[in-house]
Formats: sequence, structure tokens, C-alpha cells
Amino acid sequence: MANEFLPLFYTFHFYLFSLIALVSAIVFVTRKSPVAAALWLVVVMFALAALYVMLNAEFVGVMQVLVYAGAIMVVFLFVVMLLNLGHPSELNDIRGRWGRLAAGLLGLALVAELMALSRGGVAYNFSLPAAPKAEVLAGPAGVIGPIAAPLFREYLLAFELTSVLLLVAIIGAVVLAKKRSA
Amino acid sequence: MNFDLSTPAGLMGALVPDIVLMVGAMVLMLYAAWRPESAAHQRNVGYASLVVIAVTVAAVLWFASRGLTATEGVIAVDGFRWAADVIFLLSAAATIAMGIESNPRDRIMGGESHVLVLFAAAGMMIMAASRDLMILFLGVEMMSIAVYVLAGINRGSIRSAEGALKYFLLGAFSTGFLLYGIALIYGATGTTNIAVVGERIASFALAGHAMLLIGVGLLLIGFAFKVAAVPFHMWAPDAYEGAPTPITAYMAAAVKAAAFAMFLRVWIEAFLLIDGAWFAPVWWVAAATMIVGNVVALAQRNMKRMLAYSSIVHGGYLLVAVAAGTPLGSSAFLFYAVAYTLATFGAFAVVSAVQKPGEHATPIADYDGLWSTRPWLAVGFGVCMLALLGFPIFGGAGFFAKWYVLQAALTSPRGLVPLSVVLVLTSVVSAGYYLHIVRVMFMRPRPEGAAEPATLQPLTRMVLVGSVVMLLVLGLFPGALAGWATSNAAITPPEARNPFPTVPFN
Amino acid sequence: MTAMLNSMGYNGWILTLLLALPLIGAVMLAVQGSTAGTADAAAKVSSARKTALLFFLVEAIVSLGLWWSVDYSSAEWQAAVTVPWIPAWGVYFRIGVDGIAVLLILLTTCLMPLTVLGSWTSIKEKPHAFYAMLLLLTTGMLGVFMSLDLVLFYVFWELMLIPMYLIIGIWGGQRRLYASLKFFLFTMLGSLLMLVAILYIGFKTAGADGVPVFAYDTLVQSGNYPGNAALWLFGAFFIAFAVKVPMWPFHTWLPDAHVEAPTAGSVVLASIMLKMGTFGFIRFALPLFPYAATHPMVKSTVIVLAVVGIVYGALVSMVQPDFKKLVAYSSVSHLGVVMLGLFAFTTQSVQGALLVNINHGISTGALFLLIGMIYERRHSRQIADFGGIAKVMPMFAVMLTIVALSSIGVPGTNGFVGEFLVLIGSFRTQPIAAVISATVVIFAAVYLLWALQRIIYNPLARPENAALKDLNMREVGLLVPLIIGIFWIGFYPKPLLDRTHAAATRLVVQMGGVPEANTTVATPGEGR
Amino acid sequence: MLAESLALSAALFTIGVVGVLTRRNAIIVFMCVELMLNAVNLSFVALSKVYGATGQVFVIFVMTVAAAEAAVGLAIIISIFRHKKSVNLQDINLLRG
Amino acid sequence: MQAHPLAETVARLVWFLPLLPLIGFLINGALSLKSAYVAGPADPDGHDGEHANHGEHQDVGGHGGTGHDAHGHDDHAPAVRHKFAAITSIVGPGVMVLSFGLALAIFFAMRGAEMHNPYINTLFSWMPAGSLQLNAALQLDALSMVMVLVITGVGMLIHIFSVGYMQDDPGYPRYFAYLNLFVFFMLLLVLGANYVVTFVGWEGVGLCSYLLIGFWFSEKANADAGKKAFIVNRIGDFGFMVAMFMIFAHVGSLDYVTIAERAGSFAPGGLVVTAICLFLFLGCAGKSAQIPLYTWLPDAMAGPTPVSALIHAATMVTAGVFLVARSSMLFSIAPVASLTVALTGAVTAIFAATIGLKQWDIKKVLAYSTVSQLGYMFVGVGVGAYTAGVFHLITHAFFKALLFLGSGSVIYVMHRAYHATHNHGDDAQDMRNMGGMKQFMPITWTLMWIATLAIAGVPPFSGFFSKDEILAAVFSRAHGSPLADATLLGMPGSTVLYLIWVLALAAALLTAIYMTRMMLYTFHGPNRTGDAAKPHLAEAPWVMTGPLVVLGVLSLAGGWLNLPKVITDLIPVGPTATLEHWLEPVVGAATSRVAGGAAHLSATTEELLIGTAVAIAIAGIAIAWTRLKPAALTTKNAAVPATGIQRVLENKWYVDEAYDATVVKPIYGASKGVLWAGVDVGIIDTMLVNGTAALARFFGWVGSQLQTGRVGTYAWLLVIGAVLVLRAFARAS
Repeated sequence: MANEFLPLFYTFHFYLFSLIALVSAIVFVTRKSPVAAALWLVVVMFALAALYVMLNAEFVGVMQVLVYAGAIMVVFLFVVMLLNLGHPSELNDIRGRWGRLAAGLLGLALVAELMALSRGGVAYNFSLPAAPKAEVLAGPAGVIGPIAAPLFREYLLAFELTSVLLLVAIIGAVVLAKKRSA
Repeated sequence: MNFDLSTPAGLMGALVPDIVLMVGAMVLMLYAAWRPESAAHQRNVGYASLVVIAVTVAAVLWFASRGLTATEGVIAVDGFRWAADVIFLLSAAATIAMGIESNPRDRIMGGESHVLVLFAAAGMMIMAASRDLMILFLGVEMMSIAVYVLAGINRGSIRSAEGALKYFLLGAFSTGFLLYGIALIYGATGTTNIAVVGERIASFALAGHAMLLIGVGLLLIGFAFKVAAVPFHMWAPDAYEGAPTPITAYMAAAVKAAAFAMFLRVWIEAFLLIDGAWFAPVWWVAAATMIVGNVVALAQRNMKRMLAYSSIVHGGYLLVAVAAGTPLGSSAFLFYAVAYTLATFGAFAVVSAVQKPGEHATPIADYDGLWSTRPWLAVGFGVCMLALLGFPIFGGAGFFAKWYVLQAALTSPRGLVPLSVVLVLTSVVSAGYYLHIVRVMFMRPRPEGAAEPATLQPLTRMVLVGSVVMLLVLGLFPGALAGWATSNAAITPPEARNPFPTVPFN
Repeated sequence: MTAMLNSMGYNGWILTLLLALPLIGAVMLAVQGSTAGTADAAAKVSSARKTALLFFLVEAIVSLGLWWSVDYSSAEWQAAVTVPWIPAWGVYFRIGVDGIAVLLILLTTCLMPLTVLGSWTSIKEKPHAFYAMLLLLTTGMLGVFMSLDLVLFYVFWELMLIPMYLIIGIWGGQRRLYASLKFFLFTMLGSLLMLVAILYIGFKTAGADGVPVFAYDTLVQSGNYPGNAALWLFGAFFIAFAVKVPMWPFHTWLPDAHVEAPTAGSVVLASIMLKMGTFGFIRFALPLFPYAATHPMVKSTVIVLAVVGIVYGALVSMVQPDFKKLVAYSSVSHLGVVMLGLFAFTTQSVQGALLVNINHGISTGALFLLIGMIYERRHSRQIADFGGIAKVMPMFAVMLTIVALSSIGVPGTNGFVGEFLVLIGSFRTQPIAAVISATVVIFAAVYLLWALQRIIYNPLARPENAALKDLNMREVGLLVPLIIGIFWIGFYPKPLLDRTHAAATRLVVQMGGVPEANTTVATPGEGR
Repeated sequence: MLAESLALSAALFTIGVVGVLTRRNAIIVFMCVELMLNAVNLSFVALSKVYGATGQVFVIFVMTVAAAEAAVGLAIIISIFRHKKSVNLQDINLLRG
Repeated sequence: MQAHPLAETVARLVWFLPLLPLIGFLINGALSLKSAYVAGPADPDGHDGEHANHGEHQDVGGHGGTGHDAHGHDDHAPAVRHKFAAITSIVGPGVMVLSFGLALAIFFAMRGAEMHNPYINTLFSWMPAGSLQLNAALQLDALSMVMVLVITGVGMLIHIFSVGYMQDDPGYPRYFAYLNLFVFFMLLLVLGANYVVTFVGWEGVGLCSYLLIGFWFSEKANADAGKKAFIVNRIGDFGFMVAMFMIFAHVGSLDYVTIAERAGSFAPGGLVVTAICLFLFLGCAGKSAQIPLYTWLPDAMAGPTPVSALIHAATMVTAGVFLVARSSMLFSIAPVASLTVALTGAVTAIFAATIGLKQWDIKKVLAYSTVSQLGYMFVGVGVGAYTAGVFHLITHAFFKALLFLGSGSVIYVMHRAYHATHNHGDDAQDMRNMGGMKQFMPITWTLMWIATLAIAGVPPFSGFFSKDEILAAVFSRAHGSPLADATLLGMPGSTVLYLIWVLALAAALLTAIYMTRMMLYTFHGPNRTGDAAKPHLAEAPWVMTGPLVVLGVLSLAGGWLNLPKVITDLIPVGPTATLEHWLEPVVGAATSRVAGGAAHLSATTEELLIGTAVAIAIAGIAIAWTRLKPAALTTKNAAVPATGIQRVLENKWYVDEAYDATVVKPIYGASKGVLWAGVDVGIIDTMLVNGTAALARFFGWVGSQLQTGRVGTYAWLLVIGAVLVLRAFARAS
């Protein structure tokens, strides 16, 4: 999907999903119930997935729905259920008014500083002699191809490291969560 | 030999020590899971882990001795990396050695703890090696996740679980900052390769670029969290206190060293030219770390917490070396890391010995009059304390470590005399708690009916004796270590390449 | 004598030997201590003190050769040794002596056996460790006097700290924990600032290869630091040394440390360690930063602090109920005299200051030994607990009187010679300060004679004092060398003055003063 | 749309931070951290329009890391829940000082 | 340099003069270390019993027969006489005899030699430091020779007297050790060839004085008195030292000979030389007990009486006079300083004399008399009559030594009597307890009267000549001399000189009165010792009386040393102005410089002056003789407290109390309250040192309180830190 031929439609939807993401995020942090919060977070993720697609990152968008919303958040919900934390009455876990106000102000300061990043913008077109060759830049055609190229060439090491990382996480989770044998 | 990192073979070649360690760790993981938990099995896995480390160390040393180089790429092949690797691996070995003996006491019967130490070490090695922010991030995560688990590995202890939770939550939180920083740096420079970032900052005059600077700021926050710099340090005392003692030592020494290794590499290779932006924040963070860490340490009544604050403080001292931002700073770091690691493991070996079985708390009062019952234990601990204090001769290499940092600070073109003064003045404050330990051990009587500390077990004793002897020898003859640190400090600062025509984007 | 020593190559090995001997002794004691696990306490004490005494005696005897072997008029460092230590950092093991150092070294080596004798029966706990600490301390102190490399100097300087900290903290009195920590922190505060300054000048002087220079001679010759930097650097050295001296108002660690330390600790502290401060000024702070040292602001500040210290120390000393504290404050006063002499920058005052250094070492050391002797008998240092004990301890009374008179500065004793030279020399450049300081002759008499009266004179009112035993042979024997020193320097200080003349003149010249040959110079009479 | 994406990313990141500051439930705090990571991912994706697909690769890595963290993090939360029967962070303050 | 004429004579052994007493000191000192106190396990003095209590039954001056336990009744105590007493009795006085003999030999050698320059005997280089080249050197000239003769001569007599007086004291060798040491230092003082050697002696005699005053140290008052003497002397020594500093700074040397050569470079009457002289005089005032530093001398009577005679009458206290004479080359060009010296001397003379009027302790009377007479000597040297001052010094040494030794005899006898009758309540030194001693001690009585007439200035006794010469000098300088032209305290010099003259005359009158009073109360009238003790009163042994006789002869005939021309013109009894001629090479130039253009007094004037002085002396004696009624006296214990001016005088004008309130207490209080408790403990230690430590600990506590253990807090701090860090970066962009 590109914005060349349907600019208004594109822009409208971009802002729409942005708004959904933003509002859902706010609702997410203000929900008392963990289950509700988790579900609102899923909404944020869906909206982001839509934005990814609109930003020409279709594969990532799909992964977002499959892995993030589909797997990771399910695990969250699962744990919430497992620990039986669902009852809102015992989970009034949001800070008081002053705490929220202060947090909001701190958040405003933070976002103001982060917004400074827009001042410079992305102004340069970097190209270097050692930059990837033409066919690499062009890459295989299709949706996955452009991702696969860097993933298995430049970031092969990173890719392999993620596998080790997951392994570590698995051992860790198992070690921590299993019942004591002794 | 020159590795061509653009080929998988070259990359693998350059990563042989890391691969050795990771593969070894994986094999051991299977071995650990092979049999039911038991003290004996735990011990066997531990010994096997030591063997893996030994092999890895051999590989590292072999690589280090070959004067290898590599093309530009995602990892560095240089002396700094090998030097840092040696520190991590020796720390891991000491941790495992102490763990083999203290785990049964803490009722940690699984061999997985040793495996996780190995994985964490692998993550550290990646951190020290990476020249790409993404690789760096994955290295950090590999180390962090392993250490999160290690912090909470004593499942029977609520303190351990609590420490792990705090460490994890805040760690994940800070990871967000770190990652955002990487994203913005990528956004500003179009690359995640550290060297290329540095070059592009030089070539394209990005010193005032807002996105870059915000990115660097976020990255600094992430790093500061990992090195437990004030005010991002709050996790450290709790996590250190909760973790099993050998793991605490590991966190205090190796995790910190790894964080600084990446900190220095990134800072020198990528951001040296924007020192105008980061100098003031780093200066203040360093000063705050030294002051707050030292002052709060004065109030501690628990040995592990005291050492946690002490570790925060030493992070502050090393931040001075970072602020110096010179190759001398990185060699000072290497020297310091060695001395600090030795002192830390020496100290925690004693803590581990004095710690009462079944009890998690380590009140300083347990050390009252230690000299009268265990003179050599007290002397060893005293040496470690003085080393941490940075005292010559009696504190061994600790003095020259501080000396080296001061040297880096005073020769820095950035004018760090005031920070050096802060360093020495806060060192005086640190005497308040290090010497307190000395006086508790030597000058107070042993309380009536105080339990005799258990005899040091052989591996722990080896760690203690080894650390102390090394400290003292290096304190008398620091030349070799200094030479090693100097020759391995060659993190190359960036230089501008021919700027390419800039084309306005979009 | 000189020829004989030269034929032995004495100057080549003596300094190294002096540094090594106590270390060997300390190691031997450590070994002895850890192997003597089952021996009974008395046997341990006996073996430890004998070993320590042996080492200290050998050290003292060996060191005596320096008296003859050294060419005191030479501008070169004597008995110098240079060995690379950490050449990459420009750090060398450089040692050597001049007249000033030799006297202080001899004071140290000769006093140490006496401190062992002084602790002969009073140290019962962990004797091996105690004497090992004393030996380590000796190496540190001697090293400070010999170092010609600033880093080496710093290392030795700090080396002294820990043994003394432990000596006070382990074998000290009631408030030993407080006192020892205070001692440590005061000293460390000063010395760490000095460390920064040492590094700074080392790097400022670095050659083209970037290797810093810490060689004393090079630093002194190239000592051109921009005005403000020189002042700051001098300030860093000043604090380090002023704490050690101790100058007012950096002195409050001293009374506590002195009072709480065991006898040997007090003696070493007063007699030798305080000299480190003044020695530091003479050897390092002044020659390295002549601009700063002669800067009117600095000079007047130091002189004012010295004078305040002199009078203040004496007055506060007067009202002390604790004899050790009294002596401690009197040290503040005496060392103020030394500082006045140094900063007056005349030949007489500097030579006098050097002599006061030695004298204070002898007199105050003897005073602390004497206090230790009665403390051992009576377990009190409160002046009010005594009175009239000259009746039962006549020998003690005689010794105390002689030593007190020396401390007061009665002519014929060493105290007079030093003080007189300082004051007469200082008067030439700092007349007002010298006149105010001269009141010390009054106040010293007040506080010491009053104490003397309340301890050895007056009615023997307390029955527990009536049973006190007089000094035994060991105690008398260990005091006799000090008494001899008191009178020898009092009546014939020329050998000492001759030995310090060249060094003192060098210092005066460095400070922009007029060199004075050892002859009477006809100075023009006073104007209208 | 780059600037808008980056701004949205910053806003979401900040909301995540504010969430961490205001919530006391360990799991929700952790979810807020996930939101922060998602915000960063949006930046990467947006930047990938400028610099090519590499940014998208990063997102995949981040997702992996998030998954790994989730596994370990939830295990830790379960572990503390076993001891305290609560995941309220206000109650978890045995270690302090 | 041409050899000095004395170099080949016995004078080259001059260093034996001090060495002999030093040897005596060493021997006696060694003997004394073998303590007599070892006799018992516990202190023999601290418990009940006769001997033990001898301290308490006497007041401040109490001692007298401390040693006189040899009467066989102290059976409970071991023999107290020191076991080496015999050796001491030989060595102690023996070295003095030898020394005196040597002094005589040197004296005769000097008389035979043609001497223009002092003979300098350099022993060794003492303090060589740059341009300061101090030698341990002795200087033999007319002045030091005179002093040596007085010291060794009178000293020898007093040593001999002491053998009787102190023999049975347990500290007998210690006593002689101190005494010998004193003589050593005193000889050093007068023989020193530079100020510093003199200063050694100067301080040394002070030290011995301290030791001897506190000889019976078990008595707090005695120890106090010794300490007071030393400290007050030190105040003077401070002045002496400052004077030396100034001399060195301006002259470049401290040798007398060199200073004399270079003194010409000072501007006459200049500020510097005046300051030098005034500081020197501060030293003299301390040593010679002048206002304002005289207070130690009366207290010094706590020492044994021979000590009072030797140190606090004949020798040490005159060192100040000697020093002024020695420094005449400086004083003579500092008229203001000279006038100050003279005026201080005159005021002291009259002031002390007033106090002497009302003292009951026989030694106190003599002590104030000494202060007064020292004032006289300072009047002499102050007005530039150096010979007169030294002359009075010599005669005073004779008659005051005699007075002290005589009173010592009386006290000895009194004490012996009280001791024999186990009377511990009465004071053996109080004149109210004496009376009528003439009948028991006729020899002493006679000799004491000779001395009294001498001190009162009755011709032909020695004091008459010396005192008269001083008065004449004051009078003659009042016109035309540089002194008369100078201004002191806004008064012209001549006025000051006349004032001095009047004061001196008044002092002479008072002297005559109080001395007669003392004689009357002690020797005349009825005896008040008590019936029990009376039978025990008898003349002291010959070893004590013998020296008295010798001194009596000297007091009687001492005036012949320096007969004034006006007398010899009148009655040719002997050589004129012997002493003046003798001292001419030393002080002649200075004397004539001070005299300046002052006209010599005419014979008539001089005769008139002499007549006045004699009349006043006789008037004084007559007043006392007629007004005082010894028969009406009650014993000390029965005396009613005095009132009014009498009480003020009895309490010595409350000067001690005033000093205590204005100097001693404030300094002590300020040192303790302000400096120690306030500055040291309060500000430096508590506030700065411990305060900093406490502050650090406090912040540490605050920090550890922030470490709440709650993740929320940590996250908050983290974010705050993040916002701050990002702010720095955002600003940099």
C-alpha cells in the first residue's frame, strides 16, 4: 500500500489508527482490571499493526498481530488468570490523584523533550562506498524478501543471538517457575 | 589474520571464543537437565562449567596473542575485547567456584545456575565485542535475562524473588530507554554500526542534531542504569542483597565491567565528537554517583548492601574514566576492572564464608572481632576493603586503579580536575565505611557466644587467596598490568571520512 | 670511620637495607605469630618483643653509619638508589638522603628500639601483630624521609597510615575507635588532595613521550606553574602536610590520637610522624612551589596559623586535665614553632626549625614514654590522680623533670637551642610573629611546670600512689639515651647544625633568601 | 508520515512511562514496558521507510527480546506471587534502606 | 691577633670556675638519686608521726629545721640523715672553696696584668647557623671578676653555713646538688662572653631557684612558690630573648665585645636601642624582682634560708643589675630606657619598703627589703652610675647574706626549740613568736645589728657608702646630662631624677624603720617563744656562726672598697674609689657618656647630701626605736587582725590578688572556656569535624530512606533522572 494514489484516504486512515493507538494506550494505562488493561493493550497493538502495514512494513505488521498480540499478550493474560488477579476490587493499583498528576507532568516534560527530536528531522541521505551493493539494496522482490536479506546477511549474528536469547529465557523461566524439588 | 566479517566464515572465525562458550553452555544445559536436582549434580555441572570457561579462556588468550584484526563489521576484533573477555570469564569462573560450594547451603540444587552464569558471560562477551548497536542490545539482553534469573534463582528465598522482580522490572523499563535511544540514533545516522555512526557524525557535522542527541541521551540513560549510576541505581542494592552471594559478586563485578566495556566502546568510537552534549550529563551523573553512593553507603548495616553501594560508587569512579573519553580512559577502565573485580570477589568470598547457613541477611555485626577467630580471613577481607578504598600497598592494586583513573581524568582534554577532586573527596567519605569494616573486624571484641564462621571451603578459599594475592602482587608490581591495559586500550576514536554530497531527503 | 664505611660500599646499600629490614622483621613476626598458636600468652609476648627488639636494634646500629658516611655539604643526593618501578608511568624507586633526612632517619631508627622497650610489658594482646605493625610503620616512615620520587613518597606516606590506624585502634584506650578513625580520615583527606596535585604536576612536566615525570629533582627544576595553579597545587600539598604537622586548625585529631594510642603509638606519632608534616614542607611543598610559598598571602597565612598554633596550643595545653592530652596540645605549640621557622626563610630559622623537629622528637617521645610508665602502674593519665610521687618514684621524678625542662626549652637542653634559633632567625623577617611566638617560653613553663607540680610534687595525698614502684632498670635504660640526647644537643648542637646547614641554605636560596655562609657577617648597623 | 509516526512513537513511549509510574501491579507495569517497546518499534518501522528494510529487521529482534523478557518476567512474577500471594509492588518492600 | 696578656696566666683556667661546681653537682646529684625514701615500703612522710608532720606545722616559709630530726626522738622513722651526707658535706662546700681559690688566683693575675680588652676564653662553637656564630665562650674582665668573687666568696660561706643548717635533711645531697648547680649557672651568667651564654646562666639560675624554692615539694605552697618564681622569671626572660633578637637583627652579633664595637652605629636615644634596653630591662625586672614582676621573690622565701641568702639576696637576684651594667654600652645611649630603669627601681624601692613595714615573718621582711635594695641598685645603674650600682650590689651581698643567714640561725634555733618540745602549732619564723633572742644568741645579735646599720646607711658601715654614692649620682645627673635632657612620660628628665632622689631618700627612711623594727621584735623585749621552748633556745653551732662572723666583717668594712673622694679628703682612711678604677675599662666609657656634661658635684653639695642621708637613716632608726613597743606584742596565734592601711600593707597592697584576678584567672578561664571548650571542642571538633561526619551520615540516612524498597519510587527517580539527562541533551541540540 502506498500513498501515491490515494493520498487522502491514506492520510485519514493513518491518523485514524494513530488516534486509536493513542486513545487505547491511554485507556490501557487507566484501566483498573489487568484483564481489561491487557485487552486494551491488544487494541493498541492492532492499531500499530495497521500502521506498520501503512508504512510498507507488511511482514512486521503480520508478526505484530501473530507474535505480539497473539502470543505474548496471551501469555500475559494467561498469567493474570493463573494468579487470579482478575478481580478489580483488590487491584486498586493506581496511584492517588497527586501521584497521577505528578506522573502526568513528568510525562509531559518527557514527551516535550522527546519531541525535540523532530527539530532536526532526518535531513541526510547517507550513502557510503561500503554501503550495500545495488542488488542488496534492491533485494529480492516481495514482502519478505527485503527483510530476509539483512536478517540473514548483515544481521545473521543478531539472528543467531536471538536464538540463544530465547534459549536462555526458556531455561530461566523453567528454572524459576518449576516447583522446588528438594 | 584478518577476518572478513562480511562472510559468515569470517564472522564465525572472529567469534570462536564466544561460540565455544555458548555451545559449551548449551551442552551443559542439556547435561544439567539430564539428571534430577541434587547437590552432587549441581557440583558436577559446576566443574564442567569451569572446564568450559577454561577452554574459552584459552581460546580468548590464543586469539589475543595472535594480534588479529578484522574488517569493519558488526563485531570488533581488538585487544580491548579480549582483555574485557578475560575479566568476564575469570569473574564467571570465580562465581561458579563460589557457587559450587555455597549453592547447597542456599538450597540451590539445580545445575542451571552455572549454565546461566555461562550464558550471562556469553552476553557480556558479545557486549564487549559488538560494534553494532543492535548486536549490543541483544548482548545486553542475553546477559540481563540470565542475570535476572540468577538473581532470583534461590526460589526458596523471598528476598531473592523480590530482588529479581525489582531488577527485572526496572531493567526492562530501562531497556525501553536504551532501545529508543538506539532507534533515534539509527534515525539520525541511518546506521547502527558504531564506527559508522562516529564517522557520520564527523562527516556530516551532526554534533547538534536533535534526534541524535536525544538518542544519545536515551542511550546514556540505558547505560547508566546498567552501570547503576545515580539516579538510575536504585535497583542495585536490593537486587544485590537478594541474590545469592556469588551471584551478587558476579553482578557487582562482571555485569558492571561488561556495562562499562560497552559504554566505553560506544562512547569513544561513536560519540567522542559530540562531547559538548554528553560531557555535562556524564559529569553530573558521575559526581552524583560518587557522592550519593558514598554517603548512603555510610548508613548501611548490612554487608551485602554496603558492598552494593560500594559497587555503585566504583561505577561513579569509572564514569570519570568515561568522562575522560580518551584511550587512557579505557585502559584505566581495564586496569580498574581487574583490581575491582579481584577486590570484589575477595570480599564476597569472605561474605560467603561468614554468612550463616539458612540465613539470608548479612549484618555487619557478624564481623565483630573476626580477627580473633579467623585472623587470615579478617586480613584478607581487610585487604579487599583497602583495595576498594584505593589504598596503596595494603590495598594492593586498588591504589593504582584509582591512580590510573585520576591519570585519565587529569590528562583528559576536557578538564576534569574538579571531578578528580570530587573523586578524592568522596574517597575520603568511603573510608568511613570501608574502615568501619576493618575496625569491626580488628578492633571490636568477638561477642560472647558468637558462632564461629564455617571453615572456608577449598574453592572459595582459592578465590579469596587468589584475589588477595593478586591484588597485593599487582599493588607492588602494577607495571605488567598497566602495560596490558595500555596496549589493549586501543578503541579507535572516529575520524571523519570524506563527506559525501548530501542530498535532501524526500 | 668514613673511609671504613666507604670501603664497605655502605652508601650503596644502606638505604635499601633500612627499608627492607623492618619488612623482613614484620614478615618474620607474622610467621612467628601464626605458628605460635598454642603457646601461652606470656611466651608469645616474650618471643614477639624479642624479635622486634632484635630487628630494631640491628636497624639502629646499621643506620648509625649514615652519621659519617654522608657528605653533608654536597648538593647531590647521598646514598642514592634508582630502580625503575613502573617506568611506563614515570614512576621510579628513587631514594636518597641529605642532611635533613639523615637526622630524621637516625631519629627514627634510634627511637624505635626505645618504643619497643617502652611497650615491653604493656602489650599483652596479639603481640606479634603489634610489633609487626611497628616494623611496617618504620619502613613507611623511613621511606618518606628517603623518597625522591613523588609517587614513591606518596606510597610510603600512606603506608604509615594503616599500621598506625591499627595500633591506635586495636591496642588503644577507651575511645580508640573514634580516635583512630579520626586520625585516618584527617590524614587521608589531606593526602588524597596531594595525590591529585602530584599527578597534576607529573603530567604537566611530562616529556614529549607523554610519560609523566615524578622525579623530585626534575620537578623542582622545572617547577614553573602558572600563578594560580601553583597556589592551588601548593594548597593541596599544604593541607596534606598541615594536617600532619598539625597546624591549627587541622590539629584536633592529634589530642584524640595521642590520648588513645598505646605508648609506642604516641611516641611514634609525636616523635616521628608529626615530623612528616614539616619534612613534607621542607622537602616537597616549598621547593616545588616557591612562587606559592613565598606569595605574600600564603606566607602570611601560614605564619599567622603557626603563631596561632603556638599560643593556642600552649594555652589549651595549660587547661588539660589529662597529661597525655596536655603533651599533645604542647606538640601543636612546638610544631607551630617549626612552621614559623620554616616560613621565615632565614638560615637560622630554618636550621632552628630542623632542630626543633629533632628536639620535639626526643623530648615529647620521652614524655610519652614516661607517661606510659606511670600509666602502666596506675592506669590513669589524669593529672589529678597523682601528686607527690617524687617521694616514691624519685628516679621517675628526675627523668620527668629533665624532659619537661627540655620541652620548656630551658637553656642547656636541646629545646632551647632549637627554639632560640627559630625565634632569632624569624625575628629578622617576621618580627611581630617572632615576638608573639616568644611568649611560648612563658606558656610552656606554665603548663609543664604546673603539670609537673601536680604530678610529682605536692603532698602525696592518695594512698594508691604511695605504693607505686620506681622505675626499673629497663625503664631507666631506655630513657637514658634520650636524656643524653637532650643534653648533647643542648650543649653541643654543632654537629647537627653542620649537617643541616647545606640543606637549609639550599632551601633558603630556593625561597629567594640570602645564603649565609657559616661565618659572622658584619651587618650594617641600624639606621636612624 | 515519518514525522507523525515518530511523534506518535514518542507519545506512546511516554504513555508507557507514565503507566509505569502510576501503576502498582507488577503485571501491568510490565505491560507498560511492552507498550514502550511497541512505541520504539513504531519508530523503527517509520525509519525503515527512509533507510530500507533494516529497521524492520530490528523490530523482529525487539519482538524476540520482548518475548524472552515476557517469559522470564512472568516467571519471576509467578515466583514472587508464590511467596507473597500478591503482585502489588507496594507490598514488595522487604529489601530496602 | 695578639695574644691576650691573661692568656698565659692562670686565667686560662677560667672555665674551671664553673666546672668545679658542676662537678659538685654531678657528684651530689648522683648521690641524691640513691634515695633516702627507700627506707620504708610506704612514704615515711605521708603518715602520722613527728617527722611526717614537720611540713604541716609550718606555714609557707616553714622548713627551718626540717632536717633536725637528729635528736633521737623519732624512733618510729628510720634514720633520715642521708647515708652519703658525709661525702656531700665535703664535696658541696669543697668545690666552692676550690672555686673561690681559683677566683682569687685569677683576680691576682688580673691585677698584675695590663688589661685593655676583656679576656675571651672560647671553649667551643656552640650554635653556628649562618651569620649567627655563637660560641660557648667565657669573658673575663673587671666586672665579671668582681661578680665571680662575690659569687664564689659569699657562695662559699653560705655553702659552709648550709652544712650545719641542712645536714639532717633527707634531701641533703639533693640540696647541695642544686646549690652547686646554681653556682655553676651563676658563674656562667657572669662569665658569658655573649648574651646567649649569659642567658643560659640566667635561665639556669632561675631553674635552680625553682628547684630550691620547691625543695620541700611535698608542701603545695612550696611547690607553688617555686613554680611562680620560674614563671614570673620567664616573663622577664621573654623580654631578654626579644632583646637578643633585636640586637642580632640590628647588630648582627650577640658577643658583648662586638656589640660594644658596633654600638656606635645606633642613633643615641633611637627607638631601636631604647626598645632593646627596655626589653632587656623586662628581663632584669623579672630576675631582680622589680615592679611589676617582683611578686615571686617574697614567695620564694619558701626555700631553705641559706638558699634565700645565696640566691634571693646575694647573687641571683642581682643578675639584673649585673646585666644592665654589662649592657651599659647600650643603656648609655638610651636615656629614656635608663630613666625608666631608675624610676622603676626607685618606685620599687619605696613600694617594697612600705610592705616591709608590716610583715611579721622575719624572712618576708628581709625579702621585701631585698626587693627594695634591688630597686636601689637599679636606680644606680639606671642613672648611669654603674660602679655605684655594682658597689651596692656587693655590699648588699654582704649584709643581706648576713641578715638572711642570721635570721636562718634564729629560725634554726626556734625550730629546734619547738621541735624539742613537740610544738607544732607555732610558727618558727614569725617575729611575734620571738623576742628577746639577744640573751640566747648574742653573737648573732651583734652581727645582725651590724648588718642592720649597714643596710640603713649608717656610717661607717658598708651600706652607707654604696647608698650614698647612688644618691649622689642621681643628684648630679639631674643637670646637664643626657638623662636630664630626655623626657619620660611627659616629664623632663631632671624632674624625674629629682623625683627618684626623693623616693630613694624616703625608701632609705623606711628601710631604717623596718629593719630596726625587725631587730627590736626579734632580739629585744621579752621572749614570746613559750615557756616550754625557752630552755632550748641557744646559739647555733659554729659551722653556722662562723660564716656569719666573716660576713659581719665584710658588712662592716665593705665600704672601703670604694671610698668616695669627699670622705678620703676628709678622713684619709683608705684608697679612694678602688672599685671605680677597677671597673673603669668596662663601664667607664658608658658612665661618662651618661654623665655627659653634668657638672661634678661640689664638695659642699656632696657633704650636704651625705649629711641628709645619714640624718634620715638615724631618724628612721630613732623613730622605730621610740615608737615600737616590743613588750606590747602578742604571739602570732593571739594577734588581732589588722585594719585599714596596716591591713593593706600586711597583705602587700593586694598585688598578688590583683594579678590573679586580672591576668591569671582571665587567661586560664579563657583558655579553658573559650579556646578549649569553645574553639577546639566546640567549633572545630564538634561543629566542623564531627559535624561534617554527622552531616554525611545524615545524608546517608536520608538516602537510605529514599531507598524505600518499592519499585514505584525507583521508577520515579529513574524517570526524573531521565528527564534531567534528556533536558541537558535537548538543550545541547
